[in-house]
Amino acid sequence: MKLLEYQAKAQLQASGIPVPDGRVARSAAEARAAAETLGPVAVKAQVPIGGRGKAGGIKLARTPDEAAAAAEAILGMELRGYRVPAVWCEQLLPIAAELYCGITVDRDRRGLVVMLSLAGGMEIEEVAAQAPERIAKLWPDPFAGPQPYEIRQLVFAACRAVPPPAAITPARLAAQMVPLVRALHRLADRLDASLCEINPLVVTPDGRLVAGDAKLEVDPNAEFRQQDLVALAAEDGGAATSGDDPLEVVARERGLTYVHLGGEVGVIGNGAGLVMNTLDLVQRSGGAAANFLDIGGGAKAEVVTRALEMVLLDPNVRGIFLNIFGGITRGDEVARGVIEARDALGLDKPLVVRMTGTREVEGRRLLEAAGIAPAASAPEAARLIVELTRDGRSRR
Amino acid sequence: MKLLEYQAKAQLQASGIPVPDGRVARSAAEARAAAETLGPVAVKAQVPIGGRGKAGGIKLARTPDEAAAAAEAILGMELRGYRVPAVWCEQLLPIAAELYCGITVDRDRRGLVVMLSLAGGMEIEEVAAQAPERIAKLWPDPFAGPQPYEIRQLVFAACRAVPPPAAITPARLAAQMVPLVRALHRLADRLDASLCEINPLVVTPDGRLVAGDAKLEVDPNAEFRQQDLVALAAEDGGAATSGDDPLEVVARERGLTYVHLGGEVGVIGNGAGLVMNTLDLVQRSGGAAANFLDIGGGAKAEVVTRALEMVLLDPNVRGIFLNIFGGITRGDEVARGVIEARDALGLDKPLVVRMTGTREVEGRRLLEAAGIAPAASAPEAARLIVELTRDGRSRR
Amino acid sequence: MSILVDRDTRLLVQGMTGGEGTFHTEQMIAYGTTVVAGVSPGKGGTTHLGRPVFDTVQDAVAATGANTAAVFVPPPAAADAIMEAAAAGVGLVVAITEGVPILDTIRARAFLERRGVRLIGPNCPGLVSPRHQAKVGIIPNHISSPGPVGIVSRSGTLTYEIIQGLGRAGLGQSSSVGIGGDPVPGLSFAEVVSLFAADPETECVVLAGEIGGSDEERAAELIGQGYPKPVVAFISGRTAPPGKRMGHAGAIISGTTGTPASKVSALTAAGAVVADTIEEIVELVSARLRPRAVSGA
Amino acid sequence: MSILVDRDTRLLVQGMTGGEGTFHTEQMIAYGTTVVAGVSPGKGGTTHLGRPVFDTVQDAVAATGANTAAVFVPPPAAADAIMEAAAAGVGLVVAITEGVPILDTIRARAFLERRGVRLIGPNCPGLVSPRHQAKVGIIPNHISSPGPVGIVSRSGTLTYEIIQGLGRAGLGQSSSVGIGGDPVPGLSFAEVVSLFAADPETECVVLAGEIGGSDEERAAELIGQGYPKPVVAFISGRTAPPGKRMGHAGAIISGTTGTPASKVSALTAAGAVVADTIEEIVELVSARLRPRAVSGA
Repeated sequence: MKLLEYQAKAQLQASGIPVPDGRVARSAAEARAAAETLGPVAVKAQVPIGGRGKAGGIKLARTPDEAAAAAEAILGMELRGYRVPAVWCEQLLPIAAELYCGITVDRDRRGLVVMLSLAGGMEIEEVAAQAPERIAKLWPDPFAGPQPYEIRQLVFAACRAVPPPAAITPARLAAQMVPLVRALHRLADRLDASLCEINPLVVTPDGRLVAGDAKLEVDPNAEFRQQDLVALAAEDGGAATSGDDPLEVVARERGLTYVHLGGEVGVIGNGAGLVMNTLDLVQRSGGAAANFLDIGGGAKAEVVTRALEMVLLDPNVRGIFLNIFGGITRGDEVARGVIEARDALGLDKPLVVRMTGTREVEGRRLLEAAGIAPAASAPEAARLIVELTRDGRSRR
Repeated sequence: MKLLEYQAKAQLQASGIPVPDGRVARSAAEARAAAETLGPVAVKAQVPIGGRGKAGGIKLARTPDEAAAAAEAILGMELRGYRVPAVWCEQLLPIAAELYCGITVDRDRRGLVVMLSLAGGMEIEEVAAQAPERIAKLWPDPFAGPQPYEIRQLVFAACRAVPPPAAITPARLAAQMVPLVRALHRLADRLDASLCEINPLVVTPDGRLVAGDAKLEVDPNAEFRQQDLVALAAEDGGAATSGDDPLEVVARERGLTYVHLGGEVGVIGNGAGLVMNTLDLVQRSGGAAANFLDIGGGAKAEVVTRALEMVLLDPNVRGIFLNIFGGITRGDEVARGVIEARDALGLDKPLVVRMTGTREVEGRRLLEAAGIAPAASAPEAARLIVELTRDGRSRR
Repeated sequence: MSILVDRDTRLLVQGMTGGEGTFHTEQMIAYGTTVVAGVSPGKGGTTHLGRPVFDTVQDAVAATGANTAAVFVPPPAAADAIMEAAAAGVGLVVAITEGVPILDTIRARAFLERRGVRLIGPNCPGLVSPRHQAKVGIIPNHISSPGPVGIVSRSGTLTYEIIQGLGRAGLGQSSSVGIGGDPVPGLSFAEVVSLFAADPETECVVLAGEIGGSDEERAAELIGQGYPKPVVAFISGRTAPPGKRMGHAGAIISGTTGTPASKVSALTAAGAVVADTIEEIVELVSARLRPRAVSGA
Repeated sequence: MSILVDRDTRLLVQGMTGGEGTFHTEQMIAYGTTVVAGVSPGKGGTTHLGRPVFDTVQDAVAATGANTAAVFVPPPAAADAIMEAAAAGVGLVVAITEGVPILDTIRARAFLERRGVRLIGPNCPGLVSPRHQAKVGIIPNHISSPGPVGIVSRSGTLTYEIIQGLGRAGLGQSSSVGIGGDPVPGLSFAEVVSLFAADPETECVVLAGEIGGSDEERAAELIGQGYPKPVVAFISGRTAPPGKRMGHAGAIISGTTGTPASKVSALTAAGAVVADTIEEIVELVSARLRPRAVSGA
């Protein structure tokens, strides 16, 4: 779950991190009013993607009229699939330098990593690829969080890698970064953020730090205890998700782990590894998967029903491959879901079920009793569903 | 620095710990108004001492008239030296049982300790002395804080030591204690509390936990970063300190570590150990110390001046023993302070200075040049000041 | 003696009285695992599935000498349960729970590492050592059989596929370990591969990885330093859509690792053979265990 | 070789460029301590008192091989400085700073304990080993002399008194250690007493305690288990007013320990002699070091 810039900046500000003064506007009139209060502003499209400036989603406005015109142009435009529901009108910052500061999960180090580079701004990814030594890193203790001395070490290391601008000394940078990084880390911790990023972190000509942009992504596993953020992300008409694939939006609302791929074989399985492998099998058999849908471990009959319904929403789907290897998921439960869904939905497309593992015998018995013959193996099932969807015949 | 009950309860409530509904009243009229809103109330004197009930500082009031009368009786009364500036009118709680829950510093274990006993209430100190095994303890990791499983262990241990009342099962108690203890620990951590105590922690007949009373003491070393609390404690006309010895109140305002003892020899020294030993020396020589005053390490001339001024505020003081062993404190600085103070104050009482350690030679030279002969040793100085104050002769 | 569980394993099950806990504890008992206790706060003193239930892991360990814990508690309490087990003195914690917040896992993992306690999972199927009739987790009972193949896999269901595929070819397993699919797992590929190196029961290792992260690359580094046993690897998700990018930070951290190509080339360079399908895994393992039969075919 | 500091001590001073830091670093250099570096964030690359100054302890250790740190930074940053030194790899941190919040000290202490780094202080005068001309802290230079007495004390100024008293009687010290007056100190009486037990330079130990806490009682437990050297103890504050009570919790925690009587009786029972005055400390130490002279007197 991603927050929009203005939402993320509100979180930063509440944590004591300086952000530019700004207002959200959902119409040209609101943008004009904002500029009347704020003076010259940047009008920024509120969509959860990077590179908005290059894509035309950020315009500078010196007057209220210009702000209204910029909002008029940006609101409703589509940026990489996202329709812009709102703009953030923000006071222009005098910029002496752009730094990068981010906290994210470092899988290799099994913890959060704090990154700081004096070569921030748009090109940080290139810096990361070409000259990773220009980015200083800190891996805080997961209980203690980053200590002031660690942050000072980070800052002095970053200043050795890239000399600081004239506007700020390393000592002054360190003095400001200590509370900033601690606040950012507390924020990540409190909000279960898997990403908390300020880029650029602007150094003003008088040596202050201000968050020029902000990204905040919340761990989906933690949504149960981040209901405020879930509600926030849903505000603005679900702004953060409105540009996604419509099928994926529906899937998310239904609580399903679904990725739309565009082929004709609907794929459902339990476990990400197994579903990915199922996609591989379909491709090897000459087919193209319509989607990835993982019903996870321990799925009940009702989840299987919802999964089948979901896959069938895709009009391109010509048949479904259900691949279940029961561990925590039980064959009988899955079978019940399949039968219920088929009956309820009046399923008229080919369905190939491959089922093995826990309660396999009970599950197969149920399926067979309901007239659905399970396939002998996953590769065989893949060959079968590709064959069935290629010529359009129904298996029933 | 101690907070009053109503201040501590406000902190608990802000942390999500249930407290009874209540109002502060500083007049009978305010107490009446509170009772009109709250119904039957307990009217509780707001002074930072325990055992207020036994001392007559808590009265129950069934009607607004009774509340007004109770406030009338309690406001302004003196409880163990504290004049009551305000009462806390609090809705009466139905009580099934009284528990004890407190967090404080355990010097032996070098960290905070969380204590829980199902034998809470007024007699907890007796329980501690007679049957300490009835109090369950938890020593949380100083970085991680108490974990839910540790709190459950604490609760189940406490329930083994003292069977829980019928109103609550161990499991239900654990479910409520996990967030309560975590909140209390976070509060202690955030407020630099050396004591955070709920006694009684009331179990209502329907099995809820409510803080019946609350104590919160703040580490004086942390006041520099707890300015909000310092301001809070000073509210209510400095309610938390108004009952103290007037000389001690003045000393605190002047930033001095001073304890009034009542004898005739003013004692000033650097370092608590040395000052305590100086008190011992004065007693051994047959005198009685007027006070304990530790000017601490690295004291400057100006602090010495303030210390001398402070000691002389006590009309019983007949002479002063200044005992300095310089480490971080320098003899020349102390000597300058002594001379300045003597001249500024027109000191006409005996002053015995014993000075050795860092910059001893320079300090002695300054003192001698100003006509103050330093004593050869601390025991000699003690004998001398006792002799001088006994017969009232001035050394000058 | 096996790598992690065997006849000396004395298992306690956290969340045993819940639905999943009950079902899988029955399965583990049926498989032969020595299950000595359940832990459910508030149910201390009762009995479930013929085993005593305790309020805390501390109590369970004190009363039963449990040395291994299986965690079936729901995500909000899972990390706490993991730490509780470690603090109570068990040597191995197997966390089955799926959906644990990553910051919880990070803390629990660090907590266990400091105490020298091993963690498998979370979001994992657990492990089974068929010769020792010891299973901790949810790998279906009927698919495993004793034999010389050590399996380590990120994916639960793929683990089952591989076990079943090997079984159909008459190849049993020394131990099968599902390390879990979360970004931050407990035991890593490299750690389990190390255990297999020293395990006399294991003659050939199957490593089943996935796109994302660089744990497979780390295991490849280890294997490249002269691993004593043949390794057959498999990377799933080769045709899967690239995962959502985690802002700039994801790119900065992951660099060029994490792609299927990166993993396959690292493993190949290290001397592992990489299979394209599960069927191929079985063929390659067979060839390595019976080189004469294959070269003579 | 001494107990904690000697000619191999390579000291860095945190906060060296401040007023107190400058004064006492000069004193330590004058005493003969090998001061190799100062640390002041933002002053890296400069020189102070002829020593290089670094931005971080990490840099200072890397450049100078410092193995001991003295902390003179103000209270708000003191605990962080202590942890910084420990994380950078020094083996001993001596924190002079007075007024450190107790929760800060608790965390810093735990941090150092986990890393096996020794902490003395905070709110302490430090320590001096005269034979080795090694001093870390603020004990005045001119009062100490080499000899057989090991001193450990909570109070800075009382430490000086005892050193001076012994010195006037011609008795020098092996090491004098002020462990600090805060409720939660780094090294305890018992730990320093243990070090003295193993120190061939120490023939007699002076333990100078205070009212409050039960560290003296803990040391008595150790001494009671067969301590190899005579111990002369002293408890100050016997006529001091009882400290302010910390609510119920203070009473619950302290029980009956902490009073002068408790300390004196524990130490006496353990075989230590307890002096009533500093003069008596000197007499008792003399008697123990020259038993014949006393018995013949």
